[in-house]
Amino acid sequence: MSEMLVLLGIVLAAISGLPGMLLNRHSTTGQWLTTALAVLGAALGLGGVGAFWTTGDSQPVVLPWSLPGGEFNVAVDGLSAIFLLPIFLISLLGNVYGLGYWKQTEHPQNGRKLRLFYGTLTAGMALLVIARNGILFLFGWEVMALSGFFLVTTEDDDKEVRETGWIYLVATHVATLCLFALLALLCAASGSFALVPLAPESLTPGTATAIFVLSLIAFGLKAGIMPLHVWLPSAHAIAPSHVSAIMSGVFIKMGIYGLVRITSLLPNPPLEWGGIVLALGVVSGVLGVAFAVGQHDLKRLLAYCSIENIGIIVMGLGLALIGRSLGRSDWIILGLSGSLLHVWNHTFFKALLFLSAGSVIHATRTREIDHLGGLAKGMPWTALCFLVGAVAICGLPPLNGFVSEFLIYLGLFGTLGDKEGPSFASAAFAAPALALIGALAVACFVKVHSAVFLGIARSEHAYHDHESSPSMIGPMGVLVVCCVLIGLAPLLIAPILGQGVSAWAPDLKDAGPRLTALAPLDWITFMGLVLIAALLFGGGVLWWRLRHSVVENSVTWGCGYAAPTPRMQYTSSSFAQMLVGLFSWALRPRTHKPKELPLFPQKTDFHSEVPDTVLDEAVLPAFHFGAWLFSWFRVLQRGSVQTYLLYIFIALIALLLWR
Amino acid sequence: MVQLLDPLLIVALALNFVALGVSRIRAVINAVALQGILLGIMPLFVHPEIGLRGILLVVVTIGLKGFVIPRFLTHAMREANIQHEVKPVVNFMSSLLLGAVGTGLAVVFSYTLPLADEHTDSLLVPASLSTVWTGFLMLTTRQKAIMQVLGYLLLENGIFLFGLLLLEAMPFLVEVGVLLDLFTGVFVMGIIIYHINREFASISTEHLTELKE
Amino acid sequence: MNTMIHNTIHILLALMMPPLLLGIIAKTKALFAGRVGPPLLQPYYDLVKLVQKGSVFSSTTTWVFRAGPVVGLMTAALAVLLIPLANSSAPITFTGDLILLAYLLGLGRFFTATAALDTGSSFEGMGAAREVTFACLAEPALFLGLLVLAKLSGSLQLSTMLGSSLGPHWMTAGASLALVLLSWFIVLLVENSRIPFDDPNTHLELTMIHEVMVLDHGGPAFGMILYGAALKLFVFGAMIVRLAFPLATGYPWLDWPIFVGGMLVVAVVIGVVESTIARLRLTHVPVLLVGACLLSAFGIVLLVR
Amino acid sequence: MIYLLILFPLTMAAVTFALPSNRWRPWLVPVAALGHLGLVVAVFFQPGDGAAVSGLGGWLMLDPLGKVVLGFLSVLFFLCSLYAPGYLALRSDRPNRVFCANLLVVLAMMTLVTLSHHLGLMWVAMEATTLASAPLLYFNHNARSLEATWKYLLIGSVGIALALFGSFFLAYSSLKAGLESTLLFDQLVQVAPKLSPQWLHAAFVLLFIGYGTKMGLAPMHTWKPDAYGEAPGIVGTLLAGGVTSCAFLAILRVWQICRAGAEAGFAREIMIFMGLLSMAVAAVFMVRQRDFKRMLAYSSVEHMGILVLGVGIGGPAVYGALLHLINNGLTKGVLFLSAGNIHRAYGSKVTDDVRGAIQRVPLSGALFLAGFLAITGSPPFGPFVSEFTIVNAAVGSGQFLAAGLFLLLLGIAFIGMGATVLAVVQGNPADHTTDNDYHDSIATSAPVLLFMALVLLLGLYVPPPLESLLREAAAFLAVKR
Repeated sequence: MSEMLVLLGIVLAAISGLPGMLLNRHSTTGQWLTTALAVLGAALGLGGVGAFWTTGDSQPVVLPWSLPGGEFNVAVDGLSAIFLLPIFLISLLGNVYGLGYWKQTEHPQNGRKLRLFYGTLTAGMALLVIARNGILFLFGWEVMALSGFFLVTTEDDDKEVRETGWIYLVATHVATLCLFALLALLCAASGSFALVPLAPESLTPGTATAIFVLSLIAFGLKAGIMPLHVWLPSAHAIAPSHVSAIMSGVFIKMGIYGLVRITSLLPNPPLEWGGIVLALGVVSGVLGVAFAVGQHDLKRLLAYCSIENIGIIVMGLGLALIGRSLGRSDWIILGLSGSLLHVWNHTFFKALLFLSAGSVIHATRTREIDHLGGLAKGMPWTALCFLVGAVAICGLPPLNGFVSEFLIYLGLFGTLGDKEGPSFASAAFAAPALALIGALAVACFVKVHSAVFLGIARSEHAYHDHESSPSMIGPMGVLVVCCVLIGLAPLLIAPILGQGVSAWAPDLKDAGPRLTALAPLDWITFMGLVLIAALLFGGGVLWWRLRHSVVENSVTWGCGYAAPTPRMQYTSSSFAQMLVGLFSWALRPRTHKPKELPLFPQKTDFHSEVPDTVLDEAVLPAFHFGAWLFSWFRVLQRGSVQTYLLYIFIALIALLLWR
Repeated sequence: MVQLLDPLLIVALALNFVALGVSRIRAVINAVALQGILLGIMPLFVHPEIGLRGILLVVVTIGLKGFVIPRFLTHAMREANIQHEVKPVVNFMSSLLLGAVGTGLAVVFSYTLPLADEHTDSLLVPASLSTVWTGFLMLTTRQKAIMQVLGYLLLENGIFLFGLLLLEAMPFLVEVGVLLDLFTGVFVMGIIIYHINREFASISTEHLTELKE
Repeated sequence: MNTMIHNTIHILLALMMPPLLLGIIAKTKALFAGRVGPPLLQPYYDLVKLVQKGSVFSSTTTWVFRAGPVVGLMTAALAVLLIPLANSSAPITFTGDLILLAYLLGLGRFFTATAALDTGSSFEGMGAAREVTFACLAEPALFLGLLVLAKLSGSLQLSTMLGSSLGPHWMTAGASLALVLLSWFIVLLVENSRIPFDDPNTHLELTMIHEVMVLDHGGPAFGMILYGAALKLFVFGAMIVRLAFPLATGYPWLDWPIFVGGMLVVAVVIGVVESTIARLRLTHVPVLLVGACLLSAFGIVLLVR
Repeated sequence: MIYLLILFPLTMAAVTFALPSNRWRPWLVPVAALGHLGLVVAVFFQPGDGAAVSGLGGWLMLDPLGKVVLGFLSVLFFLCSLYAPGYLALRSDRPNRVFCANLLVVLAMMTLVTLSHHLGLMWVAMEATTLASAPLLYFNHNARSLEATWKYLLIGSVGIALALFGSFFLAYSSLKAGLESTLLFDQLVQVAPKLSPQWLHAAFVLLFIGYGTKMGLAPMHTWKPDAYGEAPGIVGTLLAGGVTSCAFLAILRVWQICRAGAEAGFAREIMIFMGLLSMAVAAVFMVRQRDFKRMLAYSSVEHMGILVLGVGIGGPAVYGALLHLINNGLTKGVLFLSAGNIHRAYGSKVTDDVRGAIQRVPLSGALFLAGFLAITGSPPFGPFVSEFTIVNAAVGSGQFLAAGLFLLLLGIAFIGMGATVLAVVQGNPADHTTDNDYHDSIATSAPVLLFMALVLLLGLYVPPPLESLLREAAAFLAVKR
């Protein structure tokens, strides 16, 4: 039942772009047909997921497939379901949003292409999530990856877009090649490409480690775990916003899914694995948000913030792995539930933020934070949505981000160990790191929200602001509702998370504690409501006081300065300056300013940027060096036929002397 | 009659050195032609009891290797009106030396080869190897296209010499096929040389280094 | 029944006492300076006056500017309900309430800073920037300290972690607790923007943190901000007290006075510190905070080594 | 019947040559190709086994291996021939008499290679393909194509001469073993265990180098970039897909003899080494390659390497290699033909001038990009299946080093190729390149689309008949007789 619905949804999504391709580039019917198909498909898919959760039954669809080792085998289980929801939901919202954001009439060049690959991206992701056969998984993976490439390079007439797309393509292909090796090893161990848990005896430690490392590289590249994130920031920045939304919200989660799925197949993981994963999570989390603080490109900032949240998710997974190595079911449940829930939460608020950013960019035509300001008056709804997203992504109550981080905190504190059972206290140091991440996130989003929406417009870009069309606000509203709902009623999704966890660690299916027993989700609901009530009360009081007292308007108090101008406002860069300084050892900020200032003040300029350290100082140099090295081999092919004949002769002698 | 074979082979070897040592293309062509004729008659000495097909084969070989191909090459040479290989990659003295060394090695090497008993004391294998070596030398050290074609011919001759060891393995049809391919090959090369000459007003392969990395 | 009474006392104390702390601090400083100083109850008078005043709003601001004070006050008020005061559990206590505590204060900070930036004034921008930046370093210190307590008590409820069970541990793990105490006191100073991090009553905007954020607020809103700040001070003070004297006399009615006394001592200490230590250069602040983190980190290392 | 397979194209070639009209002549090529395809199908489904399709007293025989290659060649040639009229219509300025005739001669000779079970005969046919394809290379009659043809001819002939030498050694090895010397494939395989090892050893090296030159394995590949770079796209397809496959078939035959004989281990080592070497050389030269047709040539070198590597790895990889023979050939069809169209549209084949192909010639541009993704082994295209089969076999048989290097080199090749392809396809065409009357037409695009469709089909599923055919062939190779 649920499989059928999901498959149907996949097919519809995959073909949703075709009608548009057949119509001419100026007709708007294409975009309506596409959206209709995509929405229908997504609805079916969501229906399938819902059917799975309500009935809990799944009949795998198994068909023979004449590829060597291939078998068409799809099934929905707890994990798949958790990842399917974001896929279809964001695809649905993104398509609707696209109606207003990327009108065919405004983008005749690439509108059809974008919609086509938006559909295939959805289909690929959904397929890979329900695939139970390695080859099928690989198919879904690559369809997703290539669609992603074409979506990133939607506006390929721009040089920056081309370069970004290229970096992305290389990264994703490296990941694919690692997957080749990974699946081959799995097949060598288990004897088939079926994605089923391996028997402990079928696997030598060496093979197990190899599989683990390969999956870290392959899926880490996709998920954007620091330091494998090099493709991510620019790709999210230059793609159309609803593409960024699905890429950052769903696409990179496929890396997480892969990691979760593969780790679920490997029997009794060593303790180091969990430690490594946890450490990677901490690094991505802290450095990701630190880089985010330093950015002044709205979407680039959000992209780095995705790296941070991936870090949090990975921390949860690491905790769960540690729990499995030490047989601590409570750590498994808290860690994995937190991780999976954060997958959802990040999907919701990050998509929300990207969509709001898109609506800003659509209105002002710039991504430069320091050119914006004061938009809250022109586009109040966008501002509100962004604010909700910002509060949620900082993990602040009473919104959803808090819940998942809360679970992970509980697990991390748990690693201190109680009276009975083993402990792994060094993991507990991740808790302060998580606190640091939270505080940095607050700094980051205070900065971006205020700089974009509050204060006064800093440039003419921000003057022609206007609220976006309902087709763009609507999807944001839906996401706002999701954020609030999960934040206030986490109990609702506890069973869903439970299914996910038991799919990862089957022995916890019936035995072991429940999430509700380990974490006071009811208290979270209660406190959330209390908080809201308190805020309303306080607001009411203030409002009442202001009603009954003289209130006048005036200019901002400039501390006596006579002629303040918008350009004298604190810019986002200056806001972040101290923090960037604290992290300069990793961020390596670049500042451009005149050498020495003249005696008398005159017009000068200063600007600072935080480029990606790993990309600019490790990856690109390495590639250029390689190319330089290879260029030396060209002397072998100078065009003289005599030399060529000599090669043949040499090869002949060499092979004759081989043995 | 088999004892008459070795003198013929020695002559053939000598012709290799002529081909290596002289710069006049005409002379090289003649040397190769003569070698071709020698090769053509050799089957009679290897297998005295040779049948009609053998005779026919001999005639075809001599005709092609000894007369048709050389004529053709001479014609091409006239077309291109050049007489000499002016500056080879390796000068004539050194190429002679290389040829000598190669021949010596070939002889030594062929003694180490596990030959069938009836061939152990024959010069056939060393001659074949050294001729192949000579062909390679010409191919890799000569600038003029025609000289390279001649080198190719020498290479084929060397292989042909080895083929004499196992005439019965090579049916008539295949032999003829081989010869036919050889002829067509040279013919096409000749045409190309003609075009090269027309294109560059010279047949030196220095001009043919446009395509490279 | 009993808990009912205790909770009532808790709430009353938490709502009434905070401004007094400010008064005591001011008085202590005045004494050190050889002045008479304002009356102890001055902060109450100020609040009352502010609530009656009218207000002026900058035309650049939006509703966020008005929301700032409300959120700041309410989050602090809720935080107070999570802290055990006397030797009895807090009105609200559940596993992981410590995390809620930290994040409530975070929420408050988010909106106070945002409200400051809403004015578009560069001075308030500076203040907000400093506030959030220093918080980034204070949070880890707080959590490292919590790790120590969680390890000792084996529980994740503030009421237990800071409860009477803490007493014996001063014998066993005194060193760790002392380190945490020191580090938390530093956190208290920075979170409530006292000297050596900030000078509440300087008048050079360029050097201020908290005060400069609220430059544009006035009237009832400003009253809320002051009150919220006092509550926040109370929260941290209470944690310090519970950590320093986790006494369990067995007579609940004796514990309350002890606690109040402890709070007064803390206030005096703050006053002493403020009057004896010079204000740090802004660029040196992070060093001290990192130091605080290291103290607590050392504390936990001592425990789990 | 079996003679017809060879004689029909030859006669058609004669007819084509005789036909005076430069305009209508090209249409004979598809006709002949269709006929050939029909004959092949007829032969395949002819009742009875091998005996039914053999001739010249066992010199000609259609074994399962030959079936795979022959069937593939026939399809490939047919699709190419569909492209010919459209292409030659664009080149109506040039006489195409020799061109069309030689296309068919090449077809006949390739067919002969797949059929011949006599190594000497196979050699003759192989050399004939070289000679017959030389005029095809020279179609453009300019200095560059002249140079390319010269190198192709000379290097090819020398290499193939070595193959002849090797065949003689093979015969001699049987003579040395005291057997009556022969070059008949089946006899050799039977007596292989008795053959004198040293001679067999030398024979294998010579034959491998010789046919390897024809196949374009490094370091004997040097003619390839020049030849493929200067030849018309259709000829490139025919060489990269067809002639190289014939050479590979020859190597397979020799390998089979060695495998039956004492030299199996040695042969495998050589094949793995040379395969990886070819891939490495190709990868190195593809990086920063500005000329996209030369890049395709190097890609061909790379995939020849993959073929021999697969055979060297053995086991299921042999099946993978045979499948890859087909996938590679078809994908090369897509790439060479679309590259030809792009070349025609821009009048240049270096990335400095060629940009934004997907806007200038949308269909060819898109197909070129898709072909690139396919050839680099991305699912869901054919080459992925075969390449992955090879990796899997290597890992399965514990040859981790080979597998690792294979993947690494695939990665480098992808990077090298991708940079060039994207430079060609993406962006905006420079203004001066757009004033040219070429536009994608049915005639020049439909065949490419057909190629692409096949590649995609083979990626999504291997049709059962083909599956069984490949299995037979692999079994035929695996069995020791």
